[in-house]
Amino acid sequence: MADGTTEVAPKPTATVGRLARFPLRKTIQLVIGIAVVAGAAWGAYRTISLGTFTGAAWRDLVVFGVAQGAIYMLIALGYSMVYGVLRMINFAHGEVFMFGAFGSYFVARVLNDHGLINSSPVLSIAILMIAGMVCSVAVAVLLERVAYRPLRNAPRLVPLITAIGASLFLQNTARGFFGDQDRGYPTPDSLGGSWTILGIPILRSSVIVIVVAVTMVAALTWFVARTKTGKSMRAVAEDKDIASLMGINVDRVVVMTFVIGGMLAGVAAVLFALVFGLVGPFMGFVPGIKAFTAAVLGGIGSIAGAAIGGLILGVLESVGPALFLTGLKIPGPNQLKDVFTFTILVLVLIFRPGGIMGTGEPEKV
Amino acid sequence: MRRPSWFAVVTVLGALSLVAAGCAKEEGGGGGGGGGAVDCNTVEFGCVTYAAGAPIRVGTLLAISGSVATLGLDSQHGVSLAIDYLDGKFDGKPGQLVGHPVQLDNEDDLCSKQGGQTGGTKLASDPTILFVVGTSCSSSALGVADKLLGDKGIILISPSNTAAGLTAPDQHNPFYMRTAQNDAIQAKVVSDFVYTKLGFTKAATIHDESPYAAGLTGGFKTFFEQAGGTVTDEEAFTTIAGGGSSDFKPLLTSIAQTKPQLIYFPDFNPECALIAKQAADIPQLKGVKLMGSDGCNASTFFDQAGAAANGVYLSSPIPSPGASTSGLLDQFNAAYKDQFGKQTAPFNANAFDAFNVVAAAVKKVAIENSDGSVSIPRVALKDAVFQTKDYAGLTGTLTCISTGDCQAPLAVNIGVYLSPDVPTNKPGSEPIFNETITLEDALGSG
Amino acid sequence: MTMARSELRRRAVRAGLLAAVAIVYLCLVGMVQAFSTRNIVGGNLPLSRILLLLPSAVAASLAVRPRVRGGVTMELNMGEAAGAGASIGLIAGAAVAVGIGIVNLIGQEAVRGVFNAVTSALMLTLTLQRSTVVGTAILVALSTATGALFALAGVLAPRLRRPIVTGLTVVLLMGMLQSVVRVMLVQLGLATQWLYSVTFGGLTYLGAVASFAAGMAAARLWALRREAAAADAAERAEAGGRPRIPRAMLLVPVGFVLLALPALLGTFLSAVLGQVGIFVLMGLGLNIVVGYAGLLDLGYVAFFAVGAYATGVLTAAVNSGSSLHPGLPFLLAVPIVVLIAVAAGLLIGGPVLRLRGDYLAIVTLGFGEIARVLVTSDWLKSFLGGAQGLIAIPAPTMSVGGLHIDFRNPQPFYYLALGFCLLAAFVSWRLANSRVGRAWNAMREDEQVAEAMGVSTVRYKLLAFACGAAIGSLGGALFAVQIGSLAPSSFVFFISIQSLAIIILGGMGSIPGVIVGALVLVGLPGFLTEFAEYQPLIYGAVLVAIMLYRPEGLIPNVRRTRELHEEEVEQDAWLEGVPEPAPSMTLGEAVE
Amino acid sequence: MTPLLEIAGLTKRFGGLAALDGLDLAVAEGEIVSVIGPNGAGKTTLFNTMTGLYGPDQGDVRFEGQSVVGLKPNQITRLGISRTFQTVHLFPNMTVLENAMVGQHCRGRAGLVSSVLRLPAQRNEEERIRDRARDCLSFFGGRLSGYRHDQPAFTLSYANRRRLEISRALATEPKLLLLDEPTAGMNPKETLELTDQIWRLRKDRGLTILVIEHDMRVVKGVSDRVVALDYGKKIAEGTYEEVAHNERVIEAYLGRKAAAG
Repeated sequence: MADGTTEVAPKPTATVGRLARFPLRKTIQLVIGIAVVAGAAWGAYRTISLGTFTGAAWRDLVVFGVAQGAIYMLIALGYSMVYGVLRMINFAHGEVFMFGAFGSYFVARVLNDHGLINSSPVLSIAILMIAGMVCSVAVAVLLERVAYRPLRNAPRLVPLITAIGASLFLQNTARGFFGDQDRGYPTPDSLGGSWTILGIPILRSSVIVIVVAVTMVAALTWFVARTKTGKSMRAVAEDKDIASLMGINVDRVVVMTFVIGGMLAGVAAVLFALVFGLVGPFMGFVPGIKAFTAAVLGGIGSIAGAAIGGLILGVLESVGPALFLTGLKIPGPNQLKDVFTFTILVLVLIFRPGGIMGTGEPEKV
Repeated sequence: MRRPSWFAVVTVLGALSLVAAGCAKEEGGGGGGGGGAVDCNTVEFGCVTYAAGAPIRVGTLLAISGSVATLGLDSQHGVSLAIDYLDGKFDGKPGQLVGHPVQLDNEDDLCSKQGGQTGGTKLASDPTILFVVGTSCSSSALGVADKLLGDKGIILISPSNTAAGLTAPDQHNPFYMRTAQNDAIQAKVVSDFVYTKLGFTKAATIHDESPYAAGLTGGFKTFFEQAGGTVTDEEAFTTIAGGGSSDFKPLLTSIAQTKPQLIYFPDFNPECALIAKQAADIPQLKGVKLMGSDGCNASTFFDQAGAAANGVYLSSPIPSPGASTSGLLDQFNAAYKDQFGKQTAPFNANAFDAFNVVAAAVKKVAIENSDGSVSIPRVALKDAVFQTKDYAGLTGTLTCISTGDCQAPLAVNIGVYLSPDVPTNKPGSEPIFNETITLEDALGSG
Repeated sequence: MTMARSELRRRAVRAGLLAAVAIVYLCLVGMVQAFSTRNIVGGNLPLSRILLLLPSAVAASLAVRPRVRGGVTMELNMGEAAGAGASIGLIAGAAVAVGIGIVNLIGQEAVRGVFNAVTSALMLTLTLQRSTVVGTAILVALSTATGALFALAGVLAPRLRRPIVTGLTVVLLMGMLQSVVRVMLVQLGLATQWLYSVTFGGLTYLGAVASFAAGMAAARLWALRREAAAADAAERAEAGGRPRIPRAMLLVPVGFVLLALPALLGTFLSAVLGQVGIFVLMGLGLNIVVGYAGLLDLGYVAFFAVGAYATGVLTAAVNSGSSLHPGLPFLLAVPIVVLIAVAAGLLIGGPVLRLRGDYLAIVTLGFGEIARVLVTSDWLKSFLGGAQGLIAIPAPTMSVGGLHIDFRNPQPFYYLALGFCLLAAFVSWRLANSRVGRAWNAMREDEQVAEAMGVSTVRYKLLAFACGAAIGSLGGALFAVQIGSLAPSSFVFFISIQSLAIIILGGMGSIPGVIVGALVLVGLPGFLTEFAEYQPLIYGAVLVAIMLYRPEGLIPNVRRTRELHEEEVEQDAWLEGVPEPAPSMTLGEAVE
Repeated sequence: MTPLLEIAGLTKRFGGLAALDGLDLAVAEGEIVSVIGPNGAGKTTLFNTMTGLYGPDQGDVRFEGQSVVGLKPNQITRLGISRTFQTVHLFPNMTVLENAMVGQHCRGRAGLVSSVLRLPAQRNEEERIRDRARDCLSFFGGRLSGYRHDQPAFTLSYANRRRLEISRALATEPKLLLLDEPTAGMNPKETLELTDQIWRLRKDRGLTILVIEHDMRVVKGVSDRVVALDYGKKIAEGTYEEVAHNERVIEAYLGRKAAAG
């Protein structure tokens, strides 16, 4: 090789600027974090010193929040499981929830016509749960088969955008099918009123929601840890290719994941409908987004994370506006509760990018 | 074959348009005519001229799709019945106006600014549109459709806009008018009811971020505080369809801390029903009365709220009592049921009146030309509508005032519903309170 | 080679069933009935009937397309095609017939308790306004015939098929756009009665024939032009020269058409184009964030809101619902609006620098919601108008030689929007082909490696957010100008989705794609207002369909296409056995 | 004279595991140093820590006398340290030329405004970036030149991807080049070729090179000096012969194998 064919580029002697080492990003984020926390603390201090809220009121707010959070928790588990296995956000999970509610609604109407809802509430709730689960599972599996499976190896944005499209499509399909007016969901009269537990009066519907949600989380934890299907799910979550080399049928595991996510969504849908007495085509969107936020907040892919994220979100939405804003004399504090939802999300992700229960390690090169 | 393309396409298009132009000049055009006092060629905004036998074109700009379709379609049916009644009878066959059939061009206001803009532009761009009945939602009209159409001299008359701002003197567009009642009246009556009849001095309000609800709670606050009451808490929420939550318990608990005697929530369903239901679950709200408005007052409220609807006060503006004695209202209701089924919103009669008020004015100013065509000067038509006085409409005796409110003195009923199962307490039953006032009365005191 | 009979049967049944599902879906979702009043041609062909036959037609013509199996092309002859098409149409028609039967068996009321759209009006539409039995029979027969006809068309040679398809499409479009075209012709002072029927609203038979002929002629001319262009290109390739007409010259006629449009189209179409312009800006801005830098932003509506509200507040001269009304002139306000938007972009970008993909999506979605909540809130009511919004936003005006131009009027507004769009497109294009664009690209492909190669990801992410915010805020500013008053309900999540759908349909990273996407997704619904109700449904379907069948979009960006078909290209390359070039150095040199 | 690179007491822990444990290393200008060691010895962690991907827990990395600890990867690249990756990391959908042009990024200045306005300075710079990128690609002769410039990177063969990665690193105009297993996955012929090219990198371009390598023939062929790591510690240093016969090194390799077996 002849010399001089390649001209040796002059080597610039770059030097490190004075501010080069200044951790700009961390500083910005720290400042934001401190500002938000300080603002919240100041608001809380003012609210408490105003003293408009009684202790009973705070207690009630927390209980309402926990009940709402339990529903978020159930939906969030569906997001989390799919994410864990496929690394994709099933944006349409809220619609899976909505179809579950409609499925059970039509059954509930029949039961109500025969007076069963009030004469044997436990049996009818069980039937409704099954109906809700069947419907949600059917939609979830169909969704996976038609919209997601062909895209399993596509770049990550592709299935996410598909999921957003599917969400919009399903939502408006339900609107076309069932009309856009919300429909009243028949609820057993015995579900009204409250029980006193440990000296605290708690709405019966709230108690049922919390109990069912905790049971489902426990069952799911057991399922994933102990059963064969659960173990293969974890294997697929670790590495799809290796799992399939190990003789695991990846397609089957993915379908199972959607089935379980759908079942949880179906249960959540029936609980939601029983608590609020309404079903409608847009009912899935907001709980879906909130549950999705809860899942990310807790650490997506983790069962405990979804549970914790759901609870935090529920309580924050319930208590937050009253606690942080009343004292600052901000009008219409409850209007601003979504600001809390997403602010806490940003804060958590700044300091723990993997969510509360997630791992914060950067990806390895 | 080098470059046939562009030239050929352009040539073909040019030829086509020439053909079209050759066929032109059959309709539209100047119209020439214009006898009498008005010269169509010089008067501002000119005249609309319809050839002999050609239909008079009327636009509607109503919310005919989506979740608010019930509101817009209901008004559209009211307009259709008005056309039916042009011949003096409800027989399902359209009548004629000044010797011409009437053709409707139905546009959708989408209950939004964008819808008002698109639909308004479309109607404003059609020089053969005589006037427009619309919009359904105040936000579609305010500063959007009223201006777009007004700039072309086209009347926009609304059957269901209730926002006070539309006819506020500094915002009113000269070609805008409405037959729906101004929210100021309802807010005033509700305030009178709460303060005088119930004797309450502390109330809280909740609005749903819609201009309608925010207008009513704002108006209520003004009137109630003038009377000497206190608004203890003003809350708001995002509707479920708009991305809000179904859980109102935290919000209601917050309100309970300010110890109101009544909560006023002039919103829509399902939120009204949810608020009524969940308020029953809050122990600290025991004894606190609930009050909704005509937005809540629909059959869905009773379906969804169930037993929780018991004891909720609901206001409902109705046509003034004198109107129904003519028997026309009964005929109208029968025809509506016959042709379109159940009435889905309370504004069909207002739509009927809206069309008729303008139609009556058309009869006054239309110029019959010698060739059988008819010319209608736009400004004269507007002026004629504003001169409407004591017109016997379905909703009462209408008088138009200079800011565009063409309304009868309005009665607002306030009913309380003890149980959804008791038929006498269904909406439309005997009110426990009613007050009839005019807009001037309401505004004069406010 | 012809196809095995069993395979043909399988394919026909499959296509028929798919068509059946599509028809039943369209009926139940309410679309068929919603379009029953729009007559396309005469009084007997409303859009609803076309919609009923469309799935069979599409399924039939697609099912008979030649297929390549194992390197052998399998074609159908005319008879087979007609048979297959007829069975597809029959299956689809039979499905509707079964549906009608079920409804009659159970009772309409009961079915309507579940499916809202099953009304007596729908049943009448399905049975073609006749008695149940006769109507159903006619429908099935029509469906079968349609299937057969379109299957025949499917096996025609392309040079015959294309003009026919184009002609039919033109008739359909002219019929669907009846009110728009009519108004346009009236404004130009042209006659319309020969084209559109006064009684039915749709095309007259003469009009239909003329439209069909025009469509055929256009298709033929286009084909001729293509051939000429191909011949030209071949010639050029032989000569090795440059194109005879420089590309830049092509811009002249395009520019001329763009300038002439408002005068040709009239006010309403100009207004729709103005709206398209607003969304072209939104698309271009989001394209920088998503298409170039790969940061999925689901809260893009935030910048739209910032642009609109900032413009509204800054330009208002009287109390507009905001206590601030400085009354700045529009041109002075725009730079301030852009600066505010850039600040907002940095504010949103700052905290999310470390987040990737899905996490970024949810956080930005949250920011979009926060923007909506804040503009609606009673808290900021005195500045932003709260639920009542802002009103009385003045339109920018200009006086040229005594001529007073009000930019809220659709035609002047079109030029304003056009100017903004050209500016944004120019900036996007220049950025894409520069050091900045390369850095974004590298970052999108592999963030860590890009950083290791000297790209400051912090800086370029913030830059992407800032550029996206600036362009999006221009869209918002135009929106404020066009509408003249703002309501918070205009700033919802759907706007973000709309912008995303535009760049997905057009092709991520592609500037012409954004324009086409906006024309299709914003322009068409603007013309067809009764579609408004189904707009979200159609958007959803478009997003899914594009991602499944053509992820690179209609007008793809080259690099994106590679990304999405990486696997296939790799396989192709392997199949073709691309040879490695011989090493440039002999083995001897390399050995010590 | 201070060495070009000076590493003192470098420690990096992941959880309880020390991937680097008080490592000291100095590289003089113009040297080619190989880093060897069994899997998990901390070789790649060393590279990642040097290039700013990880912050060290203790110790210092000095380049040309100034510390690079706390700098971000892009800043370190600008100072003149560039690298390749153990598993190839190209920008697969960008063309070969574009890949190399990204390497030139840190030597340019054109920003938003000049890019949009396409000012003369920016045009010259673009021209320069293109020329230098071409020049770097031509280092491998015809393999990455000509029609290959416009091919997307993912169409390249495995060996060519490795070569492109080296070209891209060269395009950043480094003084110190870090090569992480450059011959992994190459056939013997290609390996030989690359060995020669590593020599040429120093000869033609005056680079200082730190290379992680498993193939002992390559290590023998290129190294002025060899450093052996185990458990994040330096266990031997010297010429190839010295290190290859060092008992601790042999034990480290064999011991692992025995344990694994």
